[in-house]
Amino acid sequence: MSQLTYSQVDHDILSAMKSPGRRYYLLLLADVLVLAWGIYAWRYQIVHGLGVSGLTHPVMWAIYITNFVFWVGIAHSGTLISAILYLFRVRWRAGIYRTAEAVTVFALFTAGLFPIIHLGRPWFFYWLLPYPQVGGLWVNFRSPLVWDVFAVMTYMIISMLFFFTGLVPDMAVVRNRTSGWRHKIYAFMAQGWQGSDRQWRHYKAAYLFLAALATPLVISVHSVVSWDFAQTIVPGWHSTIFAPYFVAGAIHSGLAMVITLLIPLRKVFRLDAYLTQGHLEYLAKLIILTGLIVGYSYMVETYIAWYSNNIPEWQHFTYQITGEYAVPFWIMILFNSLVPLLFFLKPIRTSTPWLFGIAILINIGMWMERFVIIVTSLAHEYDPNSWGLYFPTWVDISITAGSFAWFFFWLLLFAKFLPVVSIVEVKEELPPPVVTKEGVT
Amino acid sequence: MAESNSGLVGSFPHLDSLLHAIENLKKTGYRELQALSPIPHHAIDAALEKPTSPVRVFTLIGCLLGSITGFVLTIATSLHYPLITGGKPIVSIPPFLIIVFELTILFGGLLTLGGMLWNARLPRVHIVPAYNPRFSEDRFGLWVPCDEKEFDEVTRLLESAGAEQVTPATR
Amino acid sequence: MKWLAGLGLFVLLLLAYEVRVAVSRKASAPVQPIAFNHKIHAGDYHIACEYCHIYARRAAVAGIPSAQRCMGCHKITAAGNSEVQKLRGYWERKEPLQWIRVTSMPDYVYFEHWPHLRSGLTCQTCHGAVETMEQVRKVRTLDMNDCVACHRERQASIDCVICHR
Amino acid sequence: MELKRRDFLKLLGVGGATAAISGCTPDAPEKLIPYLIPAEETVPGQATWYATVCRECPAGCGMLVKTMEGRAIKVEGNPLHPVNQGKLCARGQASVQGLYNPDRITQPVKRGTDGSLQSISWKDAEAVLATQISKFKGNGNRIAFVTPLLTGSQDRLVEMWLKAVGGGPRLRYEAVSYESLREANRLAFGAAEIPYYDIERARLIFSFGADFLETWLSPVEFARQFASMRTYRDARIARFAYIGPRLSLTAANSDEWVAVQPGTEVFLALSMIQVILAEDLATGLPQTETQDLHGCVADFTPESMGEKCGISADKIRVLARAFARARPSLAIADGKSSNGTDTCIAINLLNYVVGNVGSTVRFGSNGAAGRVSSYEDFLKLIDEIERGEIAVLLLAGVNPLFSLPDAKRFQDALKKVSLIASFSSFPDETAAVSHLVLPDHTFLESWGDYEPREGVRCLQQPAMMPLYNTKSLGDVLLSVASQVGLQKTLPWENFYSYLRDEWQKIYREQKAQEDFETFWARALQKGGVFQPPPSRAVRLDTKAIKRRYEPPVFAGREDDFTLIPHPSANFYDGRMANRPWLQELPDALTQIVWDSWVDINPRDAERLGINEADLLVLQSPSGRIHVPAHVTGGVRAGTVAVAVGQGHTAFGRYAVGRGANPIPLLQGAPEKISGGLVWVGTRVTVTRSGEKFPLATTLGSDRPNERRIVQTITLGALQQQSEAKPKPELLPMYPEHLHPKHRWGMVIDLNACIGCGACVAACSSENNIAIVGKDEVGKGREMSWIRIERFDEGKTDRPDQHFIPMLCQHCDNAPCEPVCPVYATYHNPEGLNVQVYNRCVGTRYCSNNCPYKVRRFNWFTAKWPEPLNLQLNPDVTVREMGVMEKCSFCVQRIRAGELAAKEADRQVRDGEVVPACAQTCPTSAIVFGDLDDRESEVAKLAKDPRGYHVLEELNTKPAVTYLKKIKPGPVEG
Repeated sequence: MSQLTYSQVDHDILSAMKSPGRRYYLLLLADVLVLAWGIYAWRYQIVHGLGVSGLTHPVMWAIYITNFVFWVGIAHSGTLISAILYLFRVRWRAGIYRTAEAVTVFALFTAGLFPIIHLGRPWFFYWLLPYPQVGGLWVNFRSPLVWDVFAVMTYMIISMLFFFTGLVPDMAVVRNRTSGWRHKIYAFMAQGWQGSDRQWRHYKAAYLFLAALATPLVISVHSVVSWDFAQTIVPGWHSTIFAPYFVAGAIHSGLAMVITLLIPLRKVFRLDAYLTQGHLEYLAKLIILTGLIVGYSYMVETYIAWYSNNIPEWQHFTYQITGEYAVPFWIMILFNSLVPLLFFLKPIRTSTPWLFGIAILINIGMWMERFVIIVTSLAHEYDPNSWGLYFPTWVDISITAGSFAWFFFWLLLFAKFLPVVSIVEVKEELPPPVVTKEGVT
Repeated sequence: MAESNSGLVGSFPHLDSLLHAIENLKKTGYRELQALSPIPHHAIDAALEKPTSPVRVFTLIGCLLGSITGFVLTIATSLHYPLITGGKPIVSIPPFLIIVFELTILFGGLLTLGGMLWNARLPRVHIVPAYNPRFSEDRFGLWVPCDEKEFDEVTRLLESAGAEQVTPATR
Repeated sequence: MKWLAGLGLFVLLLLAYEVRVAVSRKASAPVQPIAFNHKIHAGDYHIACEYCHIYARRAAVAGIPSAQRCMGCHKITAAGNSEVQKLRGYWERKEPLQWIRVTSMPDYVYFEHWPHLRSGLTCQTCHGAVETMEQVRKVRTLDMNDCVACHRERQASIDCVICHR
Repeated sequence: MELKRRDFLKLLGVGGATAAISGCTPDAPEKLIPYLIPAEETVPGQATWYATVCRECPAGCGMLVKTMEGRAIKVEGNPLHPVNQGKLCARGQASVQGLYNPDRITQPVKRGTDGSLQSISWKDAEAVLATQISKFKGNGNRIAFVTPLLTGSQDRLVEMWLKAVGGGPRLRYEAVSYESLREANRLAFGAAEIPYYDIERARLIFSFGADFLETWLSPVEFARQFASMRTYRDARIARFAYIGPRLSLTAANSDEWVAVQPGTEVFLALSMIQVILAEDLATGLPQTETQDLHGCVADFTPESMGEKCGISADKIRVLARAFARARPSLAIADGKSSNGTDTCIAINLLNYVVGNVGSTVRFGSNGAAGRVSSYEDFLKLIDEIERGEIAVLLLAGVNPLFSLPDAKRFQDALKKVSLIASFSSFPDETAAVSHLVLPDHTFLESWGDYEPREGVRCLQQPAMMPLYNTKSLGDVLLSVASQVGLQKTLPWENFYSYLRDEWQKIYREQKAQEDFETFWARALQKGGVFQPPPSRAVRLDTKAIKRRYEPPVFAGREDDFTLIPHPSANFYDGRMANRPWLQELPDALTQIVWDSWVDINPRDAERLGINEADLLVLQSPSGRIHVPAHVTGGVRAGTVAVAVGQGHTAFGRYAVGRGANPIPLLQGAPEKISGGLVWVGTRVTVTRSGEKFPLATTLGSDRPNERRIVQTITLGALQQQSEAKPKPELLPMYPEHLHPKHRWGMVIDLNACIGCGACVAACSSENNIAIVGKDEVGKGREMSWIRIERFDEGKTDRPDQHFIPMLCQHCDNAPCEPVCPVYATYHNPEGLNVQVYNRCVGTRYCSNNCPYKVRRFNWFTAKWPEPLNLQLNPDVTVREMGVMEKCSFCVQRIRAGELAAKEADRQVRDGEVVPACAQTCPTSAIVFGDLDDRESEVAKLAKDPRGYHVLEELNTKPAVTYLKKIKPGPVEG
């Protein structure tokens, strides 16, 4: 990036925010239509009852919770890249962290809906919040679902803090380049930023500490989510490895999602200079790591199921690999732990089509992983007499589709209204302009 | 600190010339300097010899507050309406620790932000006239508070350091 | 910032809602089909509550007196009174009276009068000094806060299943 | 109590009556509507009980009806009644759904000339009948009267009336009847009656196709006796073998199922007798008789008979010796094949030679079932109708158009009748062809009496005001009689006064000290007048024994399948098919609901390429039906079985168009000797229709999968371990929590449980369990709080069925509780696992974490079509859409018991609080009580050496202890 100048950076990145063309609007329209359909399906479910979904006894949780876990997982990579890599002073992070963080925030918007969608009486969802309720009864702090409420809420708030804080100096840049109502908006978001040394000093401090807080948080959130399952006695759920297993899986899927989004982004907005092939390669390498961890977790699960000599556990495992849901299971094994190993080959991890394709597969695989964990375990629990199967109905599917539309709705707005690459941090990576040869140290 | 309202703003295309200017001005006894830059740079902080930010204290307080709230909330509410679930004790610390942890992070984050806003005097409604939009792009600014009779000297110092333009401005 | 405001707003709405419920539980005195005056009956003439609300001491519900019981006295007593005329009208038409409920519990609360009376509470504890009311009104919210507070105070059970089945 | 039902219901605010739980939003002002005139015996919110007798089948069980604010909401067995001693079967429990059936005929209707039905007033309806009667009065038996089995006053009234109007013939029609049994008794012992079978005393029972735990004669009584016979006393347990081609629920409860060729039971019995006599094991027979008998059974050697029946000769010997040695033993048969009477005679002989007659088989009690008119008589009636001799046909609560094999012929014949009057309460097939329908009350609304056997006179009193504009049969007959000028002979102005006069007689013969009114009041309270069954000695008529014992004959092609139609445990002869509870009560052996199916042996299925739920065509010489296949080893190869009861073309929304009725397949000729219907005498061709027919079942897998949900113990092992060996004490995970007042708990004896499902029906009735219908059950969304699980430990062709009632275990360490985010479920101080519906937000997390899978979720808002909603129990919340529900140990009853105790300021007595399931369990397999009370029965039983907890290894510490099922193994000689 050394050939770039500060003003060049401004120009390149801001040009992505020029008023959009027809293709963009068509895309947005299509997205909104799907979203509307999803909302209709949800309304239908609220009016007629959860019975319209495929949920049943004994499979009381299915793809709503799958989606919840999936989206929370997606969120994780954002924080990983923006916070953890920041603490490690990883220089290549500058180009991609803004997008990754946006993904985090929007993924959480989406994830946050599902616990409400899957409630039998969604109009009482606020009973899960800690506030003094009539009768002096509070929430049950021993329930993993309450841990979820706290973890996800905290995670959402902190990520947004982090996201908007990171935006402020960039907003100042945009503010100075725009006029009219746009100027007003960006001026508001810039919060009167003027880049004085004092502002910078406190800003950097705050940013550092937010990163330091976000790092343990992100680990905790998916651990808590995993405990929704691990804390139960359900064969296939009750497992000590779940926390690390889920965190790795989360980052695995998150990275895949980031790649899936970055590739079109840099193409459309011509940001090759900022989101280089190198960046994607780094991500691919990370995916190798997480893929290996996930694969290892699968193996441990299997081993424990056998070694524990616990009949329900073992029967559950054999059911997984042979039963009605064997296809999702094998998809999950293949896409999550085997396919990513292709990234060991440099030609593959450096070719955009391969990257894109494999990233998509991992997304599918990770969704299937959650589906398999949730549904197969519930379908074959302790009492053979009440074993049962789950098949999604149009409602489940519409709502799921709607949730994706909801996520991309926000993402589309983000791509147009905010700088998809952090201007300031890119500049920071450039050598500052100097007269003297030796520069400034 | 009693800041006088009149002063000069020098605009530098290069970082090192800004740093020279700061050096020279400090030598001649101008201490109340303020740099305006598109990026943060440790060299600037070093030159201006500003103390480290107190935001960390806010973070610490926030975290402590969070943990205390967590403990009080979980334990007090459980005791208020004691209901046995799953044979577990009414006050079961291990699960409560999760709440404590999350609240620690949450409050920590919120106060960190608060600390930043407070110390950086943000959000502010109007921007100082001294501010030049290019300071957000590729120019480094240095604001020197001084009264008319000092203008010439300051201007000379700035330009000698390499300021491409020097304009009078009020804060 | 924005979202903070949003969250705050939401919490406010919640509390507002809870308050609204509490308030609406404390309904004002409704107008009854017959302006029955408790002050005269229970107050001036000292007729015991359970003379008319006959089931209070032995059943879940206190019971609203049957038209027959009213007529028991009012065949003669105050027969001229306009309200009593109304009553007679109902009685002769064999048309059941339709009183407006003043004190009510949600459907999912199983309140039983008699255990409360046996444990030494008076009607007034919950219904207020009805013998002084010309028109009966609700004096307590009788929401869960109210019930639980009293139960705690008297070391009565606060086990959920006592009221919710 | 001259009060309209309306006034009854004009109730002062009965808080929570049929309350639906809702959010805490304040509602529009409610109205409080007091009585105009208060009803003496009702205190709002408190139940009033009326004793009556169950009339859903001829068994005549005593019944107590719980009414609240004038609505009958629940029925329970009458503890004082000698037949059922406080217990009821699922069908009895469902009688309230007959009363509140949404499809009842609400008033008299007349069929116009165009065939359309017009509602008319009672006056007109009776006028129509009266004119016809007076028209044909007296001129030679032009008026035929068909009633179900009536006894006592009702029966006499019908007789008198018919005689008065000079009518006839009169039939007591029951689809399920016992002609062969009665006839065999007449031939063998000169006693044409149904004797009293003392199952309780028998040490060994052979049932030759008699399903006495489901439908045979008096199932509730027999179930109770069976359980007490099977109890493990002084290291012994009585044995039971079932002989017949089909594994019925009764057979599933046997030690051994001997699957003989259909219709060959007679030869098995005879060869057993041969063995007994040959080996000189007979008891109490005069020498001459022995030789005599031996002479006539000499050539029925086990060898020759063995392969006729399809079992080995040794087996026969073993059975014979066992039967002779176990004293007393008991053999029973239902004789439903073409040689039914022969079979029953052989059984009589078998009982006779080992001296059971007079001990476990006692004559003299003259069971009511013996008074049923024979199937042949009905055929005679049809002939008369066809000959145009019958002008007026009165049908009271019978449905021959459903239960006759050749219903078509009957229906055609009916065209010759000028007036067909039906007294049916429901729009059944027969009512659909009647010219005039005069709807009768259901038995819960009307006066009457019933005498299941001599000495047991039950009074039937109305538990509530008639729901609709109906009128009891007796009243109609009397008023018609007066209209046709018979006041002299039938002077009573209504049935009630007639009934009292009749009971005056009983009063006199009782020679009681008290006056009649007191006697009457006591009879009403107790539910009747009960005396021990009289016993009469009988002598064997040896002539009768010297006879040719016919082999069974079958209509249809030789190589076809023998059809075994059998009355269903849920629907009896089909009269119960309009009760949603019974439709949704899973069949005990298949867990199939809302349908009928055909049982076919795996080997046959394989041969014909038939898979589960293939829609099959059953073709017999006389008819064909389409019915889905259920592949099971529960039928002998070469036979197929279909339950009777479904396949109605009219009978209300719950019955119409469900499943198929096998009766039309029967060839319909009466049995030669007894004139009874030959049930097992038709062969059918089985072919695949090519379609699939989805059957809804509540069953996931009936394979134990090593989960050891049901645990059994062999007799040997049980004899070894005298008392429970102390369980290794696990280190407590958490500090023990105490139960200051009570610790409610339950013990379920799997050795007593016969899997009948009465508990399930009772629970539905008590706890307002919603009915969800076939499709939802198919998805696994049934709502029942207690279910009978069936595990099959046998090989596929030799099932070994075990039953276990599964309900909320109210665990001390309940996994469902800590996962609930809002405390909607928790462990209360009395050991209950409480579910607070109005707090539940519906995360369904608790259900996921419940290893017993006993939590049920309200996927939709439940609906109760009018007037079924009147049955709802006001003491139990009606759950809203989106909340979880489950067994509460009938917490409403616990609360009532505790408050009662508190009022009397004493402790709750053991047995004072009884949940609905335990209350009705015919075998008393379920015992409930306070585990903390050392003296309580439940506490004692919980320490039984057979005791175990389901999924103990999960350390959930359930409050429900199961007692292992005892497996004595096959019958030994």
